[in-house]
Amino acid sequence: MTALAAPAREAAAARRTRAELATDGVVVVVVVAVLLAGLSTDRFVSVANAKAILTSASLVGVCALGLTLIMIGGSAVSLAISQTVAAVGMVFLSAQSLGLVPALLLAVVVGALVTGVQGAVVGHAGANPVVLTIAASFAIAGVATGVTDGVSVSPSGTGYDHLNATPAGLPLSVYVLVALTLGVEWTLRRTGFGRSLYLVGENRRAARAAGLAVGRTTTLAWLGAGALFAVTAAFTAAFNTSANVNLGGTLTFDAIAAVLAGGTPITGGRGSAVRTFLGAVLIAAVSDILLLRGYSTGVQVLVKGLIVLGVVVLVHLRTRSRQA
Amino acid sequence: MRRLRLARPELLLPLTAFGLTLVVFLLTPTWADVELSSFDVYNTLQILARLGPLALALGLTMIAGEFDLSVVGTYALGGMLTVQLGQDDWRVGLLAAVGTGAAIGLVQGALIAGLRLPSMPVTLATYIALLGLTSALSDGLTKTYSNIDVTLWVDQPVLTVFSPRSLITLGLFALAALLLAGSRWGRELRAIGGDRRASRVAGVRVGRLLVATFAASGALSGLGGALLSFSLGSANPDPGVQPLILAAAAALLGGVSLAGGRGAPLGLLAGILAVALLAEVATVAALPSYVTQLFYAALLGVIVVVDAPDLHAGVTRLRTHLRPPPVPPAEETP
Amino acid sequence: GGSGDDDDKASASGGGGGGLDGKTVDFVGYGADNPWGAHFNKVFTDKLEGQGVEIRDLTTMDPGTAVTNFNQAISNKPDLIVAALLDTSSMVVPIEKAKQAGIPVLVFDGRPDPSVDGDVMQVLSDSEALGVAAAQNLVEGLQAQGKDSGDIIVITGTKSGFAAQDRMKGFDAEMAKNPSYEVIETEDGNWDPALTGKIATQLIAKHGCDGIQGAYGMADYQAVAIIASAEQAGCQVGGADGMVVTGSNCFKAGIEAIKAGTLYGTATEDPGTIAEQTADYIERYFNGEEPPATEVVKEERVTAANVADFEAQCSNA
Amino acid sequence: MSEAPVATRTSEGLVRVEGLSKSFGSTQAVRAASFGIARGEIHALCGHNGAGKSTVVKMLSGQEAPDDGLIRIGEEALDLRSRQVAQRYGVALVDQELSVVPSLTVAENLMLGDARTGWLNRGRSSAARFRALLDGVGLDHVGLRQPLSELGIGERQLVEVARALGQDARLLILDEPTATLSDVESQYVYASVRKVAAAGCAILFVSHRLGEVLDLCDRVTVMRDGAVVATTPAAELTVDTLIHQMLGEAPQRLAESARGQAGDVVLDVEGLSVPARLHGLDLELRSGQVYAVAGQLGSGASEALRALAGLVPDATGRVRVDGREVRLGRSTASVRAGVAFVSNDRKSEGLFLDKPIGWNLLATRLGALTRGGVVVSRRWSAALDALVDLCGLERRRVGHDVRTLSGGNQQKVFVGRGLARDDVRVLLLDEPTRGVDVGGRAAIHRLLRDAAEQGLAVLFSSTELEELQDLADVVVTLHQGHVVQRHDGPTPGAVLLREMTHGAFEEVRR
Ligand SMILES: Nc1ncnc2c1ncn2[C@@H]1O[C@H](COP(=O)(O)OP(=O)(O)OP(=O)(O)O)[C@@H](O)[C@H]1O
Ligand SMILES: Nc1ncnc2c1ncn2[C@@H]1O[C@H](COP(=O)(O)OP(=O)(O)OP(=O)(O)O)[C@@H](O)[C@H]1O
Ligand SMILES: [Mg+2]
Ligand SMILES: [Mg+2]
Repeated sequence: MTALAAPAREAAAARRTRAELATDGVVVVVVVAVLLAGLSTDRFVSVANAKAILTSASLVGVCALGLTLIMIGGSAVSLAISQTVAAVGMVFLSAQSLGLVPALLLAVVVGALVTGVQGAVVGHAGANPVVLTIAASFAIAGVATGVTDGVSVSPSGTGYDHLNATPAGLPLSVYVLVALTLGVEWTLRRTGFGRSLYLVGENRRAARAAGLAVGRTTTLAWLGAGALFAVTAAFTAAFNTSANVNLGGTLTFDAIAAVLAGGTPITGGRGSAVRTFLGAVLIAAVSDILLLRGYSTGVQVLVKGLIVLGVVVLVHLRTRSRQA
Repeated sequence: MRRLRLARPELLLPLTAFGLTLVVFLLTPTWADVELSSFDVYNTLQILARLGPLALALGLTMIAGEFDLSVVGTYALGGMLTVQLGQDDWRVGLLAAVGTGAAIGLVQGALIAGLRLPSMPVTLATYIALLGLTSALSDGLTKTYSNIDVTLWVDQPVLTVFSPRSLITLGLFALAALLLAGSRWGRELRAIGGDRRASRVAGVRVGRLLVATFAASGALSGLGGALLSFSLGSANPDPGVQPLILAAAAALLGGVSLAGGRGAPLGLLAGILAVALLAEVATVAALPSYVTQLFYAALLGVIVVVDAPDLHAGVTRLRTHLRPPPVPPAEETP
Repeated sequence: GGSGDDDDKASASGGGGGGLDGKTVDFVGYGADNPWGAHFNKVFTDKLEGQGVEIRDLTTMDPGTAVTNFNQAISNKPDLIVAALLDTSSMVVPIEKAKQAGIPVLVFDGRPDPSVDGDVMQVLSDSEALGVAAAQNLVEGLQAQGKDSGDIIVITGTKSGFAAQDRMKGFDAEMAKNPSYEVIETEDGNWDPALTGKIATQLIAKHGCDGIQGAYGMADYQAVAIIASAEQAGCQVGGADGMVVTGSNCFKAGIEAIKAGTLYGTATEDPGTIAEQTADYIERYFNGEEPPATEVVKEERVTAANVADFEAQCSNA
Repeated sequence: MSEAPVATRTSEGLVRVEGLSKSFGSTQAVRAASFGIARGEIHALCGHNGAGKSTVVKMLSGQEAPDDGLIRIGEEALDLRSRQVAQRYGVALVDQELSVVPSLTVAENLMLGDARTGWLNRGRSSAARFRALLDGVGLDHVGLRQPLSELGIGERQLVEVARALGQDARLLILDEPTATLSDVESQYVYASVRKVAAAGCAILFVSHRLGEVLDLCDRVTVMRDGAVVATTPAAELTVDTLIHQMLGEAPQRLAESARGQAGDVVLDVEGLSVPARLHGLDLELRSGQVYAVAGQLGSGASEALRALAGLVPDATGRVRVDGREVRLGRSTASVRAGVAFVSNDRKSEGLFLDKPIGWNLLATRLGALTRGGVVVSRRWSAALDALVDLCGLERRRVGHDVRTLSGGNQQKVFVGRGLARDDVRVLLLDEPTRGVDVGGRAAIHRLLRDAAEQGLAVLFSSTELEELQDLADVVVTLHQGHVVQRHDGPTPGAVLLREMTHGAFEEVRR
């Protein structure tokens, strides 16, 4: 009580610290730099290019939303995203004969289950998520290869093509990304599940002692993540019209990069869907600028890595300044 | 109260893993239609040489409570630099790989220690960036190393089962074991892995130690890449994630705890030998690659689940509920 | 087992008659996690095992593991090693070791490094012909639309492999014959459909629908990804005035696209055909027929005109 | 009250801090603090929670750089940039937070940061010295090669004390070294500290146990809100005057009349056991009264609370809340039955340090604040306002992260989490006022008393006699996992102490 009455605490509390201002400054400078680089790049500023950026952010973005749930819940990352997407993509295409909606539902259920099981092990048993998902990636790829003999799965119907629709000139996946971003953000902010997830992510032991359902919350987060991976899988499979174990490509690291570039710390307890969305768009925009300026894939990947590194450092400095 | 030293996980796990895989290896002829020969030992050691430096690099940082995902990036870059700069003189290539690796480790270590950043996101970002850099350096192409004498030399059989490459790798493990067991480095490495804040308060030079560990990790990965390039006579800009996964499996089998603070180089060696033996069994028995994949999945899955802290609680709870409550010892009742 | 101490056996021309029964083949092919490899392995293994050949499966998609496996194969002293070269240069030394150990080696699909060209038997797919076919498809398609000139984008397979390099060699040579058509972009799609789609989306945004008249996706699944990107960007594909897209090794998805009119054409290099021919080569070799050191699989250009003929052949992967 | 005349064993000042200041962001933790410690002097540093004691300690031990001011040891003004530099100048430290590494052995822990242990490991050369150190703090039953993780929390604390003692320091700083220790164990620490002081070392001793401060120390420096109020010879102080210096007012103890009337049975425990730690605890808790389980470290008192909270997987026994059986071993089951638990480890098993005060207070009652899984803002803010007032926290600060509070105020948030909840029937608290100042302690005691009167069963554990006597209506003493005695109503401290330290064995014999 005495401590709380200390006069020094009073005013300054709401003021921003110098470190916060500095990190904000850096962010502003970077955004301006990206904009300038974009403006000075031929054809960057065009409706078509904006559409292209959103399109290329959309599939990674939906995956990254799922990973955001996992990361906020304190289970670091899943390294099995690519393989999950590939396997679910196969399921989606081979279920086309049932019709689009049943196939989509089936895909979401399979994705949620495959990922949810891992989440249950992480949540209830406290297994290390990084190693567990490495194991899962091997298992999923192995089973998928074993079942299909490595042969690409072709669609058993044509319903999937609706996912390639472009209402008002924008691919459906962009609308889906925006809708899901808002949905996930709302869930995180407004529901009891969202708040428990932040608490579990920040301090698992404390959450358990406080009587929060740690295992259930974690499992739910992973189930949600799996469902979101499945949405990406359906769109990717529909886009490629065939699926094999390599369908997921580099999605795992792309999604991690997007979440981290959005400023969600890997240690959990913080983060938001909107930030992840922005992270995905930032990476897509920078890659786009580099591509338009004629840089090779290697340089694009290099810059992606540096962006992630920069954001990680900035976010950390900012959080620490808040703790001080 | 004192438990047997052997029963401690940093010894028990690697010894069990090595023992079991050795038995599996020796029993291969009974279930697969093959003969074992000294070449199989040679090949096992070649696999060890390929993964050993990575496992050691990863293991050291894991003991310190960090996780250096960038090892594979450094490995790729080291291999590429070796090939591109070492065409005329292998020493230049080797030096470039090891030096660059150490420098990358130094920078990462300084970032992580100086700003007290978690290592996972930093090394992940570095990993992505290094793969990009390697690919940019080579234009995305595999580069050939034309000094075939070096290629032949590093893999020539020595004493039937060894090669210079595997001997170098074994030497690295011996050196690390000596350093960690014989100096305060080992103790302090485990200390900062076990409780960073407490070590700092106790007066351990946490920052310096972390930077040195990451530098060592980088140098080892660079060296691993260089040795691989010498051996393959080429450098591939993207080695994939398989080396990382096997190195991580080796480190975990080697008794290193994911939570940090536990592990020793000789345990790591046993762990990597176990993984190499398994890989050799898969090769000798000609298992299809997806079966091998499933096998590694099962192995890692078992390790990580057995290591899972809350599972122990669950098992204890279950056991307690299945058992009738113990009668309090009569003689102690007041 | 050792590598270098059996030189006296080396000169024997391993096959030398005697038929296939009981012969051992160590097979260091592509892993089954690659669809092309999966189908190849199935056809190849079924055919030879049916005739009593014992095949040891050392397949993998990891170049480093491939070297280890190849060395293992040498120590197993089979009658023949059959290998695919994931990484051409890293296989040079192993091939030389096999030669010293007197074990014959057959390389399929992609060619070996020139330094060991004479030391192995080869059943190759004709990558240059595939590139030529792709260029012919584009030129033919554009001319059919009445366009005398046009801008073309290319998204390749992994640039570090000979397969992609050789295809580009053939493609560039053929395009050079028609200088009015210009290749304006060449990007590395890494044999990855998702990456290819992403790059295509950006390239289309960069140049606009009317800035690109033709596109080459090095494998059908890449060409299909380009088509999907173009359609999502609102560009017309195929038909009287749309973008002309070609692939160059046929997959089921490609055949479907040709039938749908969005893919102008492709070329064979389907795994089944090469597997058949490789197995056939081995039969002839073990039967002492001394086949030529290098055989090239005949590659066929596929367009809407002849797609029916290739539908079955191309629909296995 | 300016600085009192120095009355020390030697008059020479060895350590002096002059005008030391330190701010964290907008919080000024220490303002221009000055005091001196003589060679051979045991100097106490007292003050309410958040007064800035630990911050002074951190600056003296090289963990934080002062914003302003000087630190002199001997005649030199020092720049203590890091722990290593401070150690080189002879500053040894027992931190407020337990600072030993569980994954190392006892001997390895003693070696950490020890300048005399060189770069090379030379076998057993230091074994004899370490053995003597351990024996000196009463750890003669502990082996040097035993992993620290096998020791209890009090034993670990003693290992840390032994490490600091072994560094032959010029200045030895102990920041609440006895907070986790029982009175018996604390005696070892006092004896060791006296011995080191007698050898000429200057000692800075931080504690909230005012009795021990006055017994042990030569002079007392009191801080309030970051500033030094006074430095006074201990002989001139009584507990009351010391409290007056610290708070500027005398705290109210709960009056005898405030003792509660027993209501219905809320919690009924039969034969609660944990293998090797707790043997057959029977307990009946009624509403309106505050109960305590008392015992030294390792007595099983903590274990009993943790078992009731569902945090001990191998606990057995029969537990009923309001007559309904509770399954042990699962925290969610206990919570559902209406058990709330406040652990003794608020950092790692308590608070969400990087979340706002509001989130921390409401974390345990998310269910009541949501409808159909969606948080109802109105309920959220209403519940928050009520709690903040109840706990005596400032409304203005509810949005701030808990990390920014002092230890005592963090503890209030922690306790507050279990209060004013419809679904809670039993409140379990392990050392509810650990590290809390006198004022905060009285406030927390009042909260608990009120909770009991509202019909909750309140059970806490403590090792401190004063707290047991102040707060508990019923005290159950434990020794080595067995119940010794149940006391209803006021009990002499000497009786409690004897039972806690020696069990019932001797009594039976007598
Ligand atoms: N790292 C930090 N960041 C922000 N504020 C801090 C930090 N450390 C201490 N403070 C603040 O400085 C003030 C003094 O804290 P300090 O820990 O020195 O108090 P104390 O006297 O040791 O209290 P206690 O008796 O509770 O341990 C408190 O208000 C605390 O909230
Ligand atoms: N891991 C363990 N295995 C076996 N016995 C243990 C273990 N940990 C502690 N003990 C023993 O169990 C008994 C109870 O230990 P514990 O420290 O939990 O008591 P406590 O409830 O915390 O006591 P206090 O009330 O003083 O806090 C002690 O005798 C201790 O030595
Ligand atoms: Mg303090
Ligand atoms: Mg206790």
